[in-house]
Amino acid sequence: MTIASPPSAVVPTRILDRTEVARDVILLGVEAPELVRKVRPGHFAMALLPGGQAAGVALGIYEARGERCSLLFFLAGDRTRRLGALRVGETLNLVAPLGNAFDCGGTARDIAIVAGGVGIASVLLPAQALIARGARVRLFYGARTAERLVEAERFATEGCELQLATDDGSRGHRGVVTELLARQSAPEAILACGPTPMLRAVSAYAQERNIPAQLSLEEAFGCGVGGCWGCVVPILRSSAQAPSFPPSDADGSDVVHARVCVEGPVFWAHELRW
Amino acid sequence: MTIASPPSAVVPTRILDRTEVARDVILLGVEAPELVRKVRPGHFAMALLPGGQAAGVALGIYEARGERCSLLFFLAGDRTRRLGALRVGETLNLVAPLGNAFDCGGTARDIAIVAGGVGIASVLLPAQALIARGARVRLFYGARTAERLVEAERFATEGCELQLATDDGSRGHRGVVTELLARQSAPEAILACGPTPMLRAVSAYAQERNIPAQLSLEEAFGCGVGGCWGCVVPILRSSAQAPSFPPSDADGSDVVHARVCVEGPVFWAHELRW
Amino acid sequence: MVDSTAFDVSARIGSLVLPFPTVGLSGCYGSGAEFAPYVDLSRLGAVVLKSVTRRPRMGNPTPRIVHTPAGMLNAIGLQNPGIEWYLQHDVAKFAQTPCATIGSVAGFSVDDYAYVCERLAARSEIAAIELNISCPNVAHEGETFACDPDLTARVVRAARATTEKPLIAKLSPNVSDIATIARAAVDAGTDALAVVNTVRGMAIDIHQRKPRLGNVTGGLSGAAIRPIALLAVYEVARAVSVPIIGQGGIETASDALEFLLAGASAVGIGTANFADPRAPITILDGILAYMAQQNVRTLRDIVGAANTGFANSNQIEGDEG
Amino acid sequence: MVDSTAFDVSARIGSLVLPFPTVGLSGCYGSGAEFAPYVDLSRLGAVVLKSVTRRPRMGNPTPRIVHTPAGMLNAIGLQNPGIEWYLQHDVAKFAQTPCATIGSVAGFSVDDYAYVCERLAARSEIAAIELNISCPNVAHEGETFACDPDLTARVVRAARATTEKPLIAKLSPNVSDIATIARAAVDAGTDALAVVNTVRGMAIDIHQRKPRLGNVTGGLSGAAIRPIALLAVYEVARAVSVPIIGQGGIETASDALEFLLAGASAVGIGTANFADPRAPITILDGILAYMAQQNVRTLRDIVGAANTGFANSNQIEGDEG
Ligand SMILES: Cc1cc2nc3c(=O)[nH]c(=O)nc-3n(C[C@H](O)[C@H](O)[C@H](O)COP(=O)(O)OP(=O)(O)OC[C@H]3O[C@@H](n4cnc5c(N)ncnc54)[C@H](O)[C@@H]3O)c2cc1C
Ligand SMILES: Cc1cc2nc3c(=O)[nH]c(=O)nc-3n(C[C@H](O)[C@H](O)[C@H](O)COP(=O)(O)OP(=O)(O)OC[C@H]3O[C@@H](n4cnc5c(N)ncnc54)[C@H](O)[C@@H]3O)c2cc1C
Ligand SMILES: Cc1cc2nc3c(=O)[nH]c(=O)nc-3n(C[C@H](O)[C@H](O)[C@H](O)COP(=O)(O)O)c2cc1C
Ligand SMILES: Cc1cc2nc3c(=O)[nH]c(=O)nc-3n(C[C@H](O)[C@H](O)[C@H](O)COP(=O)(O)O)c2cc1C
Ligand code: FES
Ligand code: FES
Repeated sequence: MTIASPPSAVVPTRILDRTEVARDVILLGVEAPELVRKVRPGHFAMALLPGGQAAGVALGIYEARGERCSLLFFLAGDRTRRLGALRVGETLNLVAPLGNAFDCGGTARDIAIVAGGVGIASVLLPAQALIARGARVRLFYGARTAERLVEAERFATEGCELQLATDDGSRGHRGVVTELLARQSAPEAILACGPTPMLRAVSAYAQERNIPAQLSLEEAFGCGVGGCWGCVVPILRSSAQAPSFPPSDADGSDVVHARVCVEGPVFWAHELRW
Repeated sequence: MTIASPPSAVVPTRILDRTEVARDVILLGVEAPELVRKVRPGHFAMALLPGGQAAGVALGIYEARGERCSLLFFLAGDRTRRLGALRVGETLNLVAPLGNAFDCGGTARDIAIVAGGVGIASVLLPAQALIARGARVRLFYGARTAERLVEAERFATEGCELQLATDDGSRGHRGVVTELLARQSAPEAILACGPTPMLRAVSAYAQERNIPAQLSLEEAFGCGVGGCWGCVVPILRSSAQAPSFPPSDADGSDVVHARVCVEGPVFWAHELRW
Repeated sequence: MVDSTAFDVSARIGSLVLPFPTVGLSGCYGSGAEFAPYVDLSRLGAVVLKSVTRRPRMGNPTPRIVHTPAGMLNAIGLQNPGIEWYLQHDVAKFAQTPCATIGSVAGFSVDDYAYVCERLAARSEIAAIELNISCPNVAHEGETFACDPDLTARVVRAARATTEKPLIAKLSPNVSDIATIARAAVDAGTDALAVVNTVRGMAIDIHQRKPRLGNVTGGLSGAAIRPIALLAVYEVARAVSVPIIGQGGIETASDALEFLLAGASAVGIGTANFADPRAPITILDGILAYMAQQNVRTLRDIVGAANTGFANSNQIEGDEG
Repeated sequence: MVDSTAFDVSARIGSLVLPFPTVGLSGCYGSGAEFAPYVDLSRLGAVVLKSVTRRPRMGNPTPRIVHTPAGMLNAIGLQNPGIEWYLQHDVAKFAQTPCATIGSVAGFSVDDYAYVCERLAARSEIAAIELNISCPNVAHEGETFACDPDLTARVVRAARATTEKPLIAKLSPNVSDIATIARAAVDAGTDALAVVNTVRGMAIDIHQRKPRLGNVTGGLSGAAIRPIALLAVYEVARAVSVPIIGQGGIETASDALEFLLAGASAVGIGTANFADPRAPITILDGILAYMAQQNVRTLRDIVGAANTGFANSNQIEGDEG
């Protein structure tokens, strides 16, 4: 999170491949060589809809290698459905890279990545970076059902140890993924991305044990570039991510609303005040 | 126009073929065997948009043979663009057949069909019917440019004599198609479909010469099935197409507003009061 | 599809009980018969008929319809044959409609409303009367009845005096404080409220440099106005306790449920019929599926369930920005 | 692309001349700098800054944004550091912005507006002041300033007394008669009008059975409201003769031209930046292309060209149905 985003741009990309990796989950590969060079693990893109009339969609950058970046997304509503209707050969404009990145440096050698649902899309690049520098990476990955545990094998191929959980027990542990985390040996550091309740549980686990944890947050976005203040999260005023924030209105409170799209999406768990 | 529409239905069709016959002009073939049996020359369909959130689009039924109907349309605005994005194999729901049809019977043997722009989509079926009963059919067809004179050859193949006009003179007569009509021997009957100014000119021409003329009108539609009164045209109260119309509010006026989608789209020129 | 007999989806509008909560809307649904080829009308709660006025009206010049992003503008101009012709030629046919037919009355003076309402309500084919008060009062500089609490009250009182049949006052969204208008209508004796009519709007043809509607201005309907209509229902439901027919951009069961949860007892479907004439049935089936999934047996039990007050004190500090 | 030097597309807002008619809107465009990677800000007429209040505000709880058909709801709650911090830490940076920066002032009393306006207008980095009057008046049962002609006039008069800089009063569409509010603002001394702010609305989560916005209600923006905003501009342009910054759902050059033809001198682009941050430039280029094609050399010549009066006498007979 000390790693600031390099200047972003509107990047016109050509769709190279499109796979429905599970029902209502689309993997879209796009040609974007310049973006590959700029992107760091944890960055996201605003995917602009062809035809406009709706805000762009915030999506983690899933893969980035050679000429190709990819996006992995769930058909959640109208806008993701419109993105999902794109075909190979068509153009997709991305505003990218955006946000701060996970800090994948340091000396921790035993790292847990915790992912829930669509959060999986933001943790492949950090997993690759950590493995590349020789760390042991355990992926704690939870979803509603086995079918929704998309791309789990991909993470195994990359060298992650898989710890899976499903709400219905159709694969791995039956229950939430943080239960699985709590049962095992504590990692030296945590990276997490997923729904807010999961992130809160990860945060509590990490802070009880004094484990540094980086959380990539999700909020409803307007602009995605810092212009609308639609995407905020309460954090400690004195934190590194709110370097020049004004005093808040609540008397004596040291909590401020920082933007997930600019000050985040990656935050240190101990600096959040949510 | 004495030919009433057989009961229409919501017809789910599968797209068989899709051709961009000219820039921004799409020909969409759909599988609809029942519809082929019901459709009469001049009928139209309301094409429902996948995903909704906008009214269906009124489109003439261009071809109808065997298992296949087709629609020929211009990408005019948002809704036609959404229809144009459909692919082979996808489903398109049509509310059809709708409206009254051209009267292609009678004894007239020399018939002029006048078409302008998208109007061409509604006159292939009548041309075929007239030729099948042995009439000579001259197609007077006007468009902005040569490129926009779509499907002209198709009409020649069907046995029509072509009389073409373009605004810029890039093909055929330079000027409007009704100039061409006025220059030639008068037909015994006229069928016409196209923009309102063209239809007015056809109407004037026909009435001066006492030639029976059937005009298929275009209006902005809401429902397409008679429920909203969005699509009206002023006609003579006593006309056959307004059999049980109430008196109008203008004192002594015998003009009433009839619905293009139900009382039309085909009207006798001499009954219109526009 | 869910077995509908296991669920009570009825809605009460004054003394009128609708077996289903879905209503075809005035001006969008003809007399219902126009849509009979596509939907089983007996699975609708009611059809609200096109508004009728004292005298015949030719309505506005065309274009009367303009399509806009996620919606449309209309300016029909209340084309209708006038109440006399209507009573003589049209009303008897409504006896055949396999669901309740609700009359809609429009006017340009308080007296207009009372006159047409009395004549129409006298007919047995008409189950209830809706007052379309989004019309200008010619005696009052053309001020719209529905934009003024006092004018609204006067129309409702005058109509109320003519009939015991259920009365539905149809409110306009073109106001700053719809709750005040709703209270005025209820105090004046309406049995129910229709919330809301179209939002005023226009479109311009940039090539011809003139308004695209023959009438210049029109009413915006469809999904575009759904958030506006939903808030209107939410606010009216907090202000009064008569049944509300929520409407404005409802296209899917999920949309309909938003209105029911906001406090509507029934939902109206207008423009969505133009996108798909099967909409009222798809919506009903979707409501039943939701009830089955959420284990709700009686639709009334969830009416207003999301209307539990404003979340925090910031409410007073405005909505925008 | 058209050679822009051959065309005069400037717009005058009081004494301020904008070289281009396109403006980044308050609350949507940060300080402009956020969009500098995507657009050449020197080709914008101005940026209207996020509204600032007397005291710091944390704003509303999340979610603050909900996407709706062809639009979005927002309920930011005017998060801002308060005027003191703003003057000390933020304003100096605006000197770097390669286009005019217009301050935006919000408040909850007439005195708030006067105080903040005076302090902000004193700064040379601020070219003009917009008054965001879509806020509730705490001394008046929370009535929105912009929904009442008298409250509007009082805010404008108080602000006017503090500065000679161009004043822009920003009107709300949540009224029955926007022309009356516009007249009140002009009579009280505003130099220009911003027409319009967001339309009030809400959305409900049917699974959680609660409002989707943290603040319950929010402001609807985007293409969905364009027909509503366009009519507001049309009506205001008929009522007053000060310049209008038209806004509400403008996404393309064609949309912008509709507003100019309706009577706006300049156009604001808010939500469209979220769909494509290049929007202001695409729109400007499209306006230039239209001028070239239509042989219009001076944009002012077509301002209001489609606003030539109501087409027919039916106008008085209402818009809906
Ligand atoms: C930094 C960041 C990175 C992200 N990365 C990814 C990613 O890599 N992959 C991914 O799939 N997503 C990702 N997301 C989430 C993604 O941006 C959202 O899911 C997306 O905005 C959905 O847009 P939509 O228009 O399709 O759905 P929306 O219409 O905006 O709906 C979003 C959610 O609201 C719910 N909803 C919609 N309508 C209603 C209603 N009427 N009532 C109740 N609930 C409703 C939907 O079910 C859905 O859960 C990311 C978000 C952020 C902030
Ligand atoms: C009975 C009948 C049969 C028809 N048959 C056919 C057919 O076979 N083929 C066919 O192609 N069409 C046909 N039409 C016409 C077709 O229905 C319309 O073109 C269609 O509704 C266009 O829908 P749209 O949403 O794509 O365009 P819309 O957005 O509705 O636009 C329609 C027209 O308005 C113009 N327009 C849109 N926005 C603006 C704006 N902001 N300012 C100025 N002008 C604007 C467009 O340029 C276009 O000319 C038929 C119409 C009728 C009534
Ligand atoms: C996220 C968001 C925040 C806004 N904040 C403000 C604000 O602080 N002050 C203000 O006057 N208007 C604010 N607005 C209103 C816009 O400036 C603009 O008037 C409105 O959104 C209509 O234009 P549009 O449809 O182009 O966005 C905001 C709008 C949005 C979408
Ligand atoms: C074409 C059209 C005609 C309408 N005519 C009437 C009318 O005569 N009387 C009336 O009360 N409302 C009329 N309305 C308003 C609708 O009944 C309804 O309240 C409004 O359109 C909102 O619902 P919707 O978005 O589902 O269409 C009309 C609406 C449309 C689109
Ligand atoms: S989404 Fe606009 S500031 Fe973050
Ligand atoms: S389009 Fe609705 S009546 Fe013709």
